[in-house]
Amino acid sequence: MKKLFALLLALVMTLSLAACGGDSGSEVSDDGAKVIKIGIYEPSSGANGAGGKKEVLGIEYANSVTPTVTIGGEEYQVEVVPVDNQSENDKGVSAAQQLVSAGVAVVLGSYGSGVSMAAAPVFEEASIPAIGCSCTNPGVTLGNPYYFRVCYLDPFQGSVLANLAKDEFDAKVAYVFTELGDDYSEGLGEYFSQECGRLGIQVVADKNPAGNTDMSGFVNAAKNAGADVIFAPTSTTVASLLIDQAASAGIPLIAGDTWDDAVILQAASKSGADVYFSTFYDEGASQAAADFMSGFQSWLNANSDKLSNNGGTDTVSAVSALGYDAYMVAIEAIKAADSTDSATIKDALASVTYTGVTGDVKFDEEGDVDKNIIFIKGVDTDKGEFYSVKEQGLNG
Amino acid sequence: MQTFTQTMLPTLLAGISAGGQYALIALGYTMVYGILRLINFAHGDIFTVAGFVMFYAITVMPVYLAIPFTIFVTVLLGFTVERLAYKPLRSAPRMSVMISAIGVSYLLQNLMWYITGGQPQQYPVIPWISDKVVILGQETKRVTVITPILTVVLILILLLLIKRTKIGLAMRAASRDFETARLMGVKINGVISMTFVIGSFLAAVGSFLFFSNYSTVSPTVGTMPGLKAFVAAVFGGIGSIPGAVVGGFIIGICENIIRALGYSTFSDAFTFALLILVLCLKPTGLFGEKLEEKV
Amino acid sequence: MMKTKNNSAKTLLMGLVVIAVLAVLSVGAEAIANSASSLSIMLAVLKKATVYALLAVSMNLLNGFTGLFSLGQAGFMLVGAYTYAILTIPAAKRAGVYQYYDGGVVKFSIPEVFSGVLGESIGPVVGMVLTLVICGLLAAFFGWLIGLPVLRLKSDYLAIATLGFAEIMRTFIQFEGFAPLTNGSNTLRQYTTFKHLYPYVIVVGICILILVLLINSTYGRAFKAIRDDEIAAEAMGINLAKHKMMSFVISSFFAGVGGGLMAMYMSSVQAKGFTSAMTYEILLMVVIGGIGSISGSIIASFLFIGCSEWWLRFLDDPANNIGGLSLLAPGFRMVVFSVFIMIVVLFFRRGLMGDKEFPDLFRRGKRQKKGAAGK
Amino acid sequence: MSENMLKIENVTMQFGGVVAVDNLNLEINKGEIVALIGPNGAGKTTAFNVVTGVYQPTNGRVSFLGKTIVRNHPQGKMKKIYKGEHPELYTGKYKLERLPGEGDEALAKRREAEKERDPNVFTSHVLAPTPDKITKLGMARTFQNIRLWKSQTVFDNVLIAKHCRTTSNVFSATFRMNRKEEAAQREEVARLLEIVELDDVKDELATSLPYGKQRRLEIARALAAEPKLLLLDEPAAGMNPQETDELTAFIGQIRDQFDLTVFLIEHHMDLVMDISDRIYVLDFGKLIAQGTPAEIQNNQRVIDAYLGVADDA
Repeated sequence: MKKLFALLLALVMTLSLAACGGDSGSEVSDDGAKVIKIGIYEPSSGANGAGGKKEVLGIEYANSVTPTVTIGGEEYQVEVVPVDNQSENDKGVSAAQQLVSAGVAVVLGSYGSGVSMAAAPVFEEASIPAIGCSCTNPGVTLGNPYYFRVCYLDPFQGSVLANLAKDEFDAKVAYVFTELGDDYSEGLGEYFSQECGRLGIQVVADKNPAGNTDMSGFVNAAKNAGADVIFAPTSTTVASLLIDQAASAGIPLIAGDTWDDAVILQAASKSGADVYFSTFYDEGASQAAADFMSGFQSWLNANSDKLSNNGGTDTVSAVSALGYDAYMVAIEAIKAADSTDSATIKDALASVTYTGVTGDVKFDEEGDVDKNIIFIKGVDTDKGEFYSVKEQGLNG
Repeated sequence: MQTFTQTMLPTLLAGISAGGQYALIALGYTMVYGILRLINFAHGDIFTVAGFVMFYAITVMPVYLAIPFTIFVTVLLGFTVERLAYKPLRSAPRMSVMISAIGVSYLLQNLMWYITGGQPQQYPVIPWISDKVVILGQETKRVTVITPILTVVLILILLLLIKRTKIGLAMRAASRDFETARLMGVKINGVISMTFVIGSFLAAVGSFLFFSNYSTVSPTVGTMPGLKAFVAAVFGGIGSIPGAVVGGFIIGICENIIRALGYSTFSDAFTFALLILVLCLKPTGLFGEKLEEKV
Repeated sequence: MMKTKNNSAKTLLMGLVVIAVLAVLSVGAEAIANSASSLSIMLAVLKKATVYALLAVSMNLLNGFTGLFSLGQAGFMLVGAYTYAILTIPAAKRAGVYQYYDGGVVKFSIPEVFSGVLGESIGPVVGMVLTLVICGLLAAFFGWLIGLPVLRLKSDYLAIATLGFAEIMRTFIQFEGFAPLTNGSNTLRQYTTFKHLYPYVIVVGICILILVLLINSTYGRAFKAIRDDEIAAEAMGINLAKHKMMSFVISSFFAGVGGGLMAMYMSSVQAKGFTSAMTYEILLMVVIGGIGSISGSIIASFLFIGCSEWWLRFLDDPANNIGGLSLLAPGFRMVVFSVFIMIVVLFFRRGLMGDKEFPDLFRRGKRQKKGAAGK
Repeated sequence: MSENMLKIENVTMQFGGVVAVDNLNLEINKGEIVALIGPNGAGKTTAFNVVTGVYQPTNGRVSFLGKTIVRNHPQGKMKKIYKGEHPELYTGKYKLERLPGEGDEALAKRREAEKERDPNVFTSHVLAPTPDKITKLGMARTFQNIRLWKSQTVFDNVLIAKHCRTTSNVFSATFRMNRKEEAAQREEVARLLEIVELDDVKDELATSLPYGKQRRLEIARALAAEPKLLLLDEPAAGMNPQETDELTAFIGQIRDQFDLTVFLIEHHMDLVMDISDRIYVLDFGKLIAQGTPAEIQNNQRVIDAYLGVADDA
């Protein structure tokens, strides 16, 4: 019995080896059209699974809008290859390698800076350029020549949010609540606190240990510290736990880009919470943005699977917009390179300019975009929808 | 007094409330351990499943049906897990059963990811217990106040069940000596199933209280409370019902005090350090019985 | 006949030959993997599985050979991984990595120091290997420290205490106060790593060879005696405290080395990744391979990593759905995988190899033949 | 006068409120075979466990080869609930009484002699070594319910017992720098297995042996630890008369061959009467008789203990 079992396993192993050998980066699709592959390196499980899926949706929508690209006078079909990095660094490396195996020309993603940094050496080794959508940690592009990104960075975001606290709430004391062990959260908290120091806002900081679900203690601490605002750059999971508690204490909440998510709407609706967050995208900012929203929503509503991946609503998340822009930038670069060779595309990326739904994209030498305004949105708890508050920049 | 109600009272309330929830989950661990000598690693996940079942149930039925339905499904799940994953290993070494429990936990988590897509879900509002009440000038949810009371009531009922009924007698016999109890005509499998049924029932009740307070269900949300409840069970002396309750409250309150003092980084570490300390000083916990191996 | 003779010298030699052969094979495998980009995933899987083989064997030393049910593996790996990363980030890149802490408190990189002394070609390698040894030593030190109180505990209490220890380690790494050293919650990256597969194979091969030699030595036999019957072992003069500690510290050492290699493989480390789930995975590998079988652990780690990271990935892709059922969706792979594990745990309780080793499979056949001839 | 091998003085073992061994005093001299008998539950195995370090006695002292190895006095909660005798003897309150007509010099000499045997005789020092330490001093035992290492072969079971005599450390053993020692040990084990006539099954799993051979193997394993005193806990349990006879001869044989002293617990009276030089009888934890086999056979209290006394009241 046992031998049979072992034999069976060996068989499975060999077969799958053969199978994997078979589908090597075929450049011709079933209907004879030439194909270029774009890899989607995103989590669809793990801590960031929900956010990752929304980013994937934006990319898939972009793919449905622009399914082909012309290279060297020939029309190429663009095939997106998604892979799940499970929001974990050690799983991410093999996921990235999987994309390399699949023969992709460009990679988009990931939601979560940690996994992006983990995969950077893999992409560099294979000379495949990667375009981050919403990974805001400076470390993603810093020293990684093959990593680009279409969003702003945490130092800028943190400073802007501190300015928001000053301008909107005239804050004297800010309670900074971050997630222990999460580099995004702690990094953004750090930049916020630094700017607060410059603006003369007193900072009281605290951290939530991973897996803790009891937020009442922290809200009490904020109250006792006399905080005017709570700055909580956390994941949506922690956010929805926190919102309820903060609402009962009556302290306004400020958060980073992760809060632009339907989950926040659900959590904040009817709670009376005062929620503000920074985001990458505002449908009212330009015609392109408005078009994106209507197009994306009708695309979502036409497909129940996609809708459920978006959390069952057609609320547009900023990460979807970033995913869309990243895809479009990749297409522009492929056009500019006029080649399917990833190294050539990487060189072309450096000089691409593109006006996307989240703003203008032009990469600097680190591979970052220069965005000097951040959209601030709030939650209308009665209507259960987001509304634009303002565009916030830095003061002086 | 003013400072007490402002700073200490909310902390204590949160601590007692958390403690009550830990206690309810800890009972599931401690009862199973008492009889099977098994750390049921899957218990925290069963608790999470209860949260999801309630979330889905409320979309198709009214609250007064959804609550019993959730309890029923959770109990059924506990029963099934025991039958499928633990019963076949009855004669196997203890380590195998524990590994099976870890496997079940792994499977349940992955299943929840697959089914829910990993979206954190907003827990439905259960009327009355989610209402706001004011205690000594502090506004809080009614569930915070109810949790410790309900916990104590449930435990008293449980103790009565164990001390006064025939199945309770059978449980006590089985926890003393499996083989002898079997020889004396105790239906061991029935008793074990009953233990899992009661444990899962308490986990379901715990999930109502827990999620009403913390409002979001995600596949891994039960892991930490589960682990801490287990620590509470060990702390109080695993196998002992009053021990689990005392352990739950002590850990809940300590944690919140530490957080209030501004050392939240170490609140989890403290719980585990406390565990190691207790195990070293009194390896069988506060109320645990000493088991000597016969030579 | 074999047992009464002292054939240990042969074991050592055989082991070295096997490692050499595997190293050559891995160079070949790498060449194959590089020949077509579609096979590059194979390289990542082989690297990771090689590292996990060491982790699984080191856990097996405790759980399988000494009968100590410990769940602290992730904690020791964490120590190893951080030690490695902290000591090997090139000095020039430290400012970028420790972006909030002025480049951190450690200002040198061991591979760089050695390349200064021994030259560019072998210096870094010596430095990296030496750093791996330091990883092991540090993890072993923590093993000793935690072993003092917890090793007196019996099976499940030990399990939960070591699990708790791993959580405590994680908290301390993330603690703000140590951040100039550990970079707090932030990722450590851009450190020096092995680029090819064969150094992994050689390092892991040597570590496993040492473990095999240990297990077949008089001390290894004493460990097995403790596993089989503690009371009898103590009555026959085996000092329980000393031998359990020895096994625990040695296992921690190799878990630390494994952690260092893991850091290399991941090319970035962050404390939040080293959770109890990681320990459970390694435990499951040990169980699938067979508790008490080194070759089982090695085979299982390759199968486990291969399945979870490569062969089953197609299950996650809705595009592969056949017929009207839309079962295949993200997450389905892990469901299938965990069902598969449950089947092994429940119905193949002794795992792939039981407590046999790979050579035993042939040896047993021989013995049976001999027995038949005798009759 | 023959050399003293084991001396148990005032040993009381109390579990909670139950006194399992009550003020036991016995002595075994070098080369003797001494049996400890008594009805079930008399505390025989408990006495063994105290001697071998498995239990720490509540009170009393055990010396081995003229040196104290175990000593204790009631402590903590036990101070209050102690039911045995001489609670003061090992608490440091012990004083040497002057014997009638004894001079100062003789007293001092006696004092020195006591100190020689137990340096802590006038203190409350507690000695409670773990069983392995006691085994290393030269004592080895077998178990009532056989405790072989189940997954190990017959050969390895005996070889592992040699581990406590290895001089190599873990590094030299791992890197095979102890080849000579290991080879010598293996040779010795092979010789031992020949003596106990188990060499033909040496590669079998220990648990696959028939019961009688498992008992023999346990004795061989104990011998491998190179003991001076061998403790056998019901070695003939479950054996038929023929096997018992063989065992009787075997015990005598190894005593002579290995220059052993043997202390055994046994229920088979034939065996006990055949080979014992002296017999101690325990009942309800108390020593009720001691003497040669002939004396014990005719002791009324022993007969009563075994057969039960008619209750007149």
